Amino acid sequence: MAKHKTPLLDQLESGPWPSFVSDIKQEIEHRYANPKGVDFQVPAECPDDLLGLLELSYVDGETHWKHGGIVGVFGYGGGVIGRYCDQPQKFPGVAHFHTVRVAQPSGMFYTTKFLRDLCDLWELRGSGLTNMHGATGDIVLIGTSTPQLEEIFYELTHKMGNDLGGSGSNLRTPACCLGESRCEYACYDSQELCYQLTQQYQDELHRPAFPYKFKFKFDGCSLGCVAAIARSDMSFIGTWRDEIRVDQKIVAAYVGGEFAPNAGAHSGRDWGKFDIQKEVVDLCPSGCMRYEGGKLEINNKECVRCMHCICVMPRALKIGNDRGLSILIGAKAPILDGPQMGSLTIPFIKAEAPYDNLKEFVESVWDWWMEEGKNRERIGETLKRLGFARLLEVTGTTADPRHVQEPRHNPYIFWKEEDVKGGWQREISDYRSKHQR
Amino acid sequence: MAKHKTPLLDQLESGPWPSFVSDIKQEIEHRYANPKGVDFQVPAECPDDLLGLLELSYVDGETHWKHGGIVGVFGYGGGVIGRYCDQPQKFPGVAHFHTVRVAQPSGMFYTTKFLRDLCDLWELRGSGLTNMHGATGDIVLIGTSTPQLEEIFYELTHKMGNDLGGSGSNLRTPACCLGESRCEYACYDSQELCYQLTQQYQDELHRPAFPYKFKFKFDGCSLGCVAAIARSDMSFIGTWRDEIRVDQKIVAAYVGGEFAPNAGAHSGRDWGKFDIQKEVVDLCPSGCMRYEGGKLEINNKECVRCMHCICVMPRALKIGNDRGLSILIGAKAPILDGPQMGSLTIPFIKAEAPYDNLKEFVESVWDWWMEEGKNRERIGETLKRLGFARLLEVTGTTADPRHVQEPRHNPYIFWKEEDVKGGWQREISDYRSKHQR
Amino acid sequence: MAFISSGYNPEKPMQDRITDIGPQHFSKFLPPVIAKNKGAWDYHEIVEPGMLMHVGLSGDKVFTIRCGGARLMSITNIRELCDIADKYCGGHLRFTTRNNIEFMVTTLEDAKALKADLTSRKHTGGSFKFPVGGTGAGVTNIVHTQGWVHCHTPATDASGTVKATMDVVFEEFTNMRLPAPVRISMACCLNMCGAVHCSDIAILGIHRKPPIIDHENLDNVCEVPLAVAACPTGAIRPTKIEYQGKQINTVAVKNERCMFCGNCYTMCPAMPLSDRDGDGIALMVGGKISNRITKPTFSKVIVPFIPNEPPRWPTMTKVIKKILDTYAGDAHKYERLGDWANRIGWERFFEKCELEFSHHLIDDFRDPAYYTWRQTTQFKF
Amino acid sequence: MAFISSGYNPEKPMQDRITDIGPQHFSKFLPPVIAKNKGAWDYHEIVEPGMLMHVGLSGDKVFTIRCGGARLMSITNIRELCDIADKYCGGHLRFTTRNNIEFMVTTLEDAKALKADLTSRKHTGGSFKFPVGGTGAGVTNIVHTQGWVHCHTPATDASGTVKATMDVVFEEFTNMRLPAPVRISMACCLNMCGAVHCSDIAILGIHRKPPIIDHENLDNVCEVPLAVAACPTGAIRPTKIEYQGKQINTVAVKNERCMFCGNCYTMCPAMPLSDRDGDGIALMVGGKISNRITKPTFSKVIVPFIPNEPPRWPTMTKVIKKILDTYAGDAHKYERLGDWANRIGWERFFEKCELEFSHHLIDDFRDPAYYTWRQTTQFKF
Ligand code: SRM
Ligand code: SRM
Ligand code: SRM
Ligand code: SRM
Ligand code: SF4
Ligand code: SF4
Ligand code: SF4
Ligand code: SF4
Ligand code: SF4
Ligand code: SF4
Ligand code: SF4
Ligand code: SF4
Repeated sequence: MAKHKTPLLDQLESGPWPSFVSDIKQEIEHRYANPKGVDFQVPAECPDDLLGLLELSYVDGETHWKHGGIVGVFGYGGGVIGRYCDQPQKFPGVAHFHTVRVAQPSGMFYTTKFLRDLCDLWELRGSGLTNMHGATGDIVLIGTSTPQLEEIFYELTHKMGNDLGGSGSNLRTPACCLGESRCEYACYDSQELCYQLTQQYQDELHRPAFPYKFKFKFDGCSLGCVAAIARSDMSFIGTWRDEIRVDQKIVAAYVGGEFAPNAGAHSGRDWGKFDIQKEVVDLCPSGCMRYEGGKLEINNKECVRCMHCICVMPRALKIGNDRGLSILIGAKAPILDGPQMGSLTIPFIKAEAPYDNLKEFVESVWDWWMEEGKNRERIGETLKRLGFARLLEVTGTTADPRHVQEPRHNPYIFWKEEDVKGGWQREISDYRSKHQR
Repeated sequence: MAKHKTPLLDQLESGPWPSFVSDIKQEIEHRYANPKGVDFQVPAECPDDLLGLLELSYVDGETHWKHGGIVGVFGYGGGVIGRYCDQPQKFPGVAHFHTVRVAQPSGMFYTTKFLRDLCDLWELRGSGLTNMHGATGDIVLIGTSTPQLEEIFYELTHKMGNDLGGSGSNLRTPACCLGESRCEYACYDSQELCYQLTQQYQDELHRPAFPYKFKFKFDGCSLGCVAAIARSDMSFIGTWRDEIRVDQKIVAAYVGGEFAPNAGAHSGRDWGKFDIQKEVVDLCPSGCMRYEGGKLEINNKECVRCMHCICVMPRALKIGNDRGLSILIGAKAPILDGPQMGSLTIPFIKAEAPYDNLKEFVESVWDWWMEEGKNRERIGETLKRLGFARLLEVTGTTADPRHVQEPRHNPYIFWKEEDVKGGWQREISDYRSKHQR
Repeated sequence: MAFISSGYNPEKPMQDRITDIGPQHFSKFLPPVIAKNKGAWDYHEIVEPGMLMHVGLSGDKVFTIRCGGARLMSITNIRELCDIADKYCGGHLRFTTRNNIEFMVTTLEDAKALKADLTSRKHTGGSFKFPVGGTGAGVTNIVHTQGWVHCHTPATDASGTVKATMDVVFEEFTNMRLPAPVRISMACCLNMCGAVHCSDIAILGIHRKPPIIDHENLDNVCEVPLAVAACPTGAIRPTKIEYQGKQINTVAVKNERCMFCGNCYTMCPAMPLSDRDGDGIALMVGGKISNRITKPTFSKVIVPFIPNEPPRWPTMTKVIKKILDTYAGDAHKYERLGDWANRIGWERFFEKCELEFSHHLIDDFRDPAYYTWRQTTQFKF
Repeated sequence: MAFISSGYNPEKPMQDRITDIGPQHFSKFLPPVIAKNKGAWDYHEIVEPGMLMHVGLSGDKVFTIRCGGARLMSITNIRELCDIADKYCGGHLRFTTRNNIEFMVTTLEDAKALKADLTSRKHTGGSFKFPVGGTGAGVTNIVHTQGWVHCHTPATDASGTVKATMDVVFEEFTNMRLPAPVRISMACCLNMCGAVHCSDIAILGIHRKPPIIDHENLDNVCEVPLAVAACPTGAIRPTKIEYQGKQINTVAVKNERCMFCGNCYTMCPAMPLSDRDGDGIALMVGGKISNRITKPTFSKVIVPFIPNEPPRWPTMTKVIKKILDTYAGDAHKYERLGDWANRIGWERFFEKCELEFSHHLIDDFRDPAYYTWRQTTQFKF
């Protein structure tokens, strides 16, 4: 039986959506029942006290967690977020309540074996509560004590063959969409690239050497199912540079009503008969399509690969064959300079193992940022401060109209001395010889 | 005969466009011929030396004018731009070469009497060269000497009943489109309002009391023929708030090809038969039009009064009857903070004599800017620095979604203490009573 | 409880140490049909809400049942998921990027049975354990953060606001009747751990009181220059005060300059911001991430503040519901929420959603603010 | 030459002084048909290039002949205009906001005669004195500034670049065959005295060398703190140097920080920038002012530098012609130049106009720069 009365939280047990309160309560019960007789390494009442503390926050309208403490495992600068509660007497079970970030497999497919092992580990050495998954992508194990950290790490690496994820001024745990594994839109193997770069940059991930955090995210296509463009300092987003493959017969079948448009994504409402002109051609952002005489024509040269037409008729329209990805730099949340999305830096690059071209690019970017970035300055902020052209320069990228949505509005160009005939050294006496005071 | 050889400038005499070189040459000849025997108060060779000096600039690729000097007429802080040449020995005729800004009549209609008087004045007391008109709107008389300034001012005011225009940290000479005088699109009398505010603020115009320059411009409608939105600190732009008046019969006549679309503005090329759907309905930015069954329907509630449909069919479509204007604040050229256009501050206000409502608004804006504006800070920059909401506050304007193109992207709201329940005074001891360290 | 060693020897931390191995390679976890058809999928179809069918070029089919879950999840819950996966899916399952759970089977019958099984499971409190849905043009799971469950800076709770919201919009999770997908995100402070800044609807915890300064401890727990440098508006300056007869180094905050970002607290524990009355919720809308039709865009703040009303935040959920319903009734097919608002104009958005506009919604943060003001006479009355 | 007094007495400046009278009221200058129909016009028509007809609700008609002119205009030229106005227009004429001259008559016959008369008048050098045109979907007069004719900060000449350009695009002045009006503007330095920042095509004089410092005189002719404060990039700092054995106060410029705005020179004459090789032209395109269809927008820099090539700037005019012709051939009816470029994408704009893109065209001035970069994967190869 739970120690604490939680009348406010109890109100979150009703309603259709899975109740985290009910779930924690079942963990509390399970923990007190302890059918397998586990010798819990953190207090059995840990989830119980968490609920109690949370109830107190619901009463007070304020958090009861203290400002983080620096804890971790030997040799790593991240992977653990230290946490202590500010009412340890009342809630001893959560006096220490650190989280452990466990590196997730690319695409977040699991075997039940792996998950059960993790549950066993976390039952023994933690609160039994998790986040599946954290916002960056890690498996987040919430609630353990300092002495357990090395033990957890040891078991994780030795028994499960898995590492911790990132935190601090590191490379953060990279994440990807499921891509080729179950998606016909994938333009490259987002999982494999995610994995390979994660392995390549283990040192950057575990040992803080950056001005601030740095995130990689990998979207297989421009639909952005892992939201790379919004929340990764470097976003890898799949695309192609040849032609959308069109099967006119199947287009006709869509027009004829044989297949539901957009794979049935809108089937919950009667939107009327499918109208290819209105629903596809007219919505194409580049206006590069025509439907005439029962034939869909795409002027691929003008297509901006937004994927809309493909989404509407996935059986008929397919991504191109000459595939690769775009790289965008600088996405981040608003703190401090305001929000940023990634800015297109490499419009197109091939993405094939062993990905040397990509690694070279990554490293040229980091070299620059580590050299010039200020403390706690995300690369997007460095970019704003030093100018986008600087990034192109240090990465050996040729400036291209694709780098801008539109050219600059102001004529404030920082010319360099070598650009200017005759250089900058001038004598006032020469000037005065032509221009009296 | 001209004193100076001008081989470079001479090349600008050919070609179809009126040659300023040829024109100056005719003035040089006229001046040397001096048929009326005018006792020139500035050297007869003034235009001749100007051409010579300009040729020197064409050779050198550099200006030969010195940094301005402070000259003017007694009691005024503006209206004259001092100018001296940096080769006075070679070009004595332009050793002094100040410009005089003369306030133009609203809409720049003239009688030949007025212009001839001005020419006579400027023949006697100046170079005989002008700009019709300066970029702000003034009649600009270019080239006279310091002793002539008071004389010119005296004759201008006494004989011609006209004043100087603005320069310096003043209200600058207001300007307007011709508006109601010859335009069916005018939503208010831009000339009259321009005149009335000019008269009302003579003191602000002539005696610098502002942080920096301040410009008024008056467009009779959103087509912007005096470019108010781009280059006036306060732009008055006509609009209406009821309905576009439609004469369906004439619409039909346009569709039938009886009248040229857009009043014939595109008649130089064969654009094919007029297509009301494509040329009007589909281009309406608010998508609020329909053409069906030979009838043009406008959902006026959704119309953003861009004027496109009216421009295309001026005989059939007319501006609404409930007219007034929008006020936008802050337009300026890029120096220093980058370019700005006016930001919509008063979506709609009536503009009827004696315009007290408008004057009240103007003064509330000035009071604020004079209080808070830094030296050499345009009001658009003050706005950026202190926030748009501040302007609304000081002018007693209620915040409205029309003030923004879209709401803020960042949650960095400057709450005020009175907004927040319980105020801001808090004791750390109270906090600690709930939150241990 | 007795300390059980994993084998780790604190005396010799480097002994047998395994580091830098990263995650397991994903290929170890793929269901066979997925592994086989990887990179060779032909098309997909949403058979019914929460049920996807992907067809390989090989002709193989995989049916995916997607179900929602609270991201804050117990191991008991995970073990139940494993039981289900063992029963139906040969011991495989996955999680989506929005914290849904996906089970994959190879026949429609299995898919239907699985769906029935999942929807039959309920918590004792009455909520579904594994509601099926979250596909297509509907609302899917809310991406969220820690809130009062784990973080030190939240201005509201995450799990609670999410539960309250999902309950209210639940019908849209199990139906696909919206004009386009609507992605709701939640972050409990301005750090915005999530894609709240690019979401159709975003719930954001905000503070509204400047930090309280714990003068007594400040100099011991943080470096004054770092605290000063933390403030993006320059509201903090170093100062000395007399405290219990002693001169101590501390900081002073110019309250009028504070915009409650909490960055000072991140850098200095002696400057807490949270406050029952000061804290609450801001709502943002109109962001998106996909490049489909329109470009990715930021979310915009449309309600500057709603007080915290635990446990169910009724004012907040009412506004969200109103926005969602208005959008559903008014937008074009395929039109994301922000694209709808842009098309009708934000003046109409506020009107139709019956929201009050206030000066708080006008950007005043740095130079880019200008670009959100209106530099045209195009507007609607 | 003998001094002729106007009547002004320098000993008693206030005697009989008339001040603050402003301009004359415009009603004194209106032609009768204009005065009569003011505020009651019904519609207009462009009868032929350069000839407008406005019809009043009264049924009255007024025909306007618009002709171009060099804005730098002699009184001889103005007197000729007056002669024409006296002959045809009852002594009335007007100037437009783009420095064209307009003559108004009340019959079509008079209009035709007047047009014929105007186009017959030529300067001795061969150019038209009063070319008729500038209406409708064409190029009208170029709004410009002083240049080497009068100003102290220009990086190029105004009248010359304008004449050279108008000669090259003259056909578009007298025809109405472009997709929409094209407004060309010119400003001779970054102060941009004109609407260059919002023009379809803009010619802009720019400097590219940092100021030369006239150490010897600086402290006498300007205030060091003002010079320092003038610099938007903080490139200027106060310093002391030894000059001819004396310590003098002056400034030093960090050249790498200079973006050649010239604001220092505006504030301090001892810091001239102009230089034959450093100075030249930047071209901008795609700005507009009217709210018709699309919103007003800024011009964008598309050629960062073209050397000054007086007297006819052939490289510059070639680029302008190429842009104009490409636009004319490619844009939709009613589509302004910038709207065309936005529709086809700037990558296509550069390709079609055969312009080189360089890093100079990527904004790097302050925070708003970010908003001009590309935050989408939508682009064209
Ligand atoms: C656990 C997690 C939220 C969650 O509930 O899922 C999280 C939790 C914290 N984040 Fe975060 N962030 C988490 C993903 C994110 C994301 C999303 C992402 O990575 O895709 C973002 C937005 C994207 C970005 O990076 O900009 C994010 C932006 C921040 C920021 C703002 C950084 C910025 O530059 O704007 C901070 C503040 C800071 O770094 O000082 C922050 C700081 C924090 C801290 C460490 C609090 C602090 O001030 O020190 C939080 C610890 C909470 C706790 O006690 O557990 N967190 N944080 C996420 C990591 C889990 C995981 O590893 O999977
Ligand atoms: C004469 C004129 C150009 C012309 O050839 O027509 C002109 C000429 C000068 N302008 Fe201007 N401006 C003139 C209209 C403009 C306009 C256009 C307008 O008013 O519509 C602008 C852009 C709009 C605006 O105000 O932002 C303009 C923006 C500037 C600026 C930049 C101000 C800014 O805040 O961005 C400066 C620099 C300054 O004030 O120090 C400037 C400064 C100057 C100075 C006084 C040079 C200086 O640095 O002191 C020029 C004197 C030139 C001379 O020797 O004759 N002038 N100036 C225009 C005034 C004539 C008239 O009264 O009708
Ligand atoms: C499973 C998942 C990827 C993963 O690795 O986990 C996924 C899977 C699919 N997405 Fe996604 N998307 C997933 C997150 C996202 C996200 C990320 C997010 O929301 O945080 C986005 C960006 C959202 C945004 O723009 O704000 C996203 C934007 C899309 C879109 C673009 C929708 C639009 O109208 O803009 C499509 C295209 C479509 O729906 O036809 C798409 C299409 C798809 C398809 C149809 C791809 C395919 O062929 O299999 C998949 C099924 C869609 C469905 O559920 O209706 N997916 N998708 C993610 C499921 C999340 C969930 O549990 O609900
Ligand atoms: C005479 C003048 C006003 C004045 O007070 O002097 C004027 C007069 C007219 N304008 Fe204008 N506009 C005049 C400067 C402007 C300007 C200002 C500028 O260019 O600096 C603009 C803004 C330009 C811009 O957007 O960048 C301007 C944008 C328009 C437009 C919108 C065109 C568009 O496609 O965006 C129209 C509508 C139209 O052309 O149908 C218009 C329409 C008109 C009409 C048809 C109004 C009417 O019913 O009489 C007049 C004749 C147009 C023609 O010439 O084809 N007027 N017009 C100006 C003539 C300048 C010249 O000599 O060429
Ligand atoms: S981002 Fe593209 S490739 Fe990846 S899952 Fe989404 S739709 Fe598929
Ligand atoms: S992918 Fe997008 S841009 Fe390309 S043809 Fe399809 S709808 Fe048009
Ligand atoms: S701004 Fe409008 S009212 Fe004024 S002249 Fe132009 S079209 Fe006519
Ligand atoms: S004025 Fe513009 S917005 Fe209004 S109906 Fe006409 S075209 Fe549409
Ligand atoms: S959003 Fe803020 S309060 Fe919530 S988890 Fe992230 S840092 Fe903590
Ligand atoms: S909350 Fe932000 S703005 Fe306020 S004092 Fe702290 S750092 Fe500065
Ligand atoms: S643009 Fe510059 S150089 Fe030209 S007149 Fe204006 S201030 Fe002088
Ligand atoms: S030209 Fe501009 S940027 Fe360069 S030193 Fe002078 S003020 Fe500074």
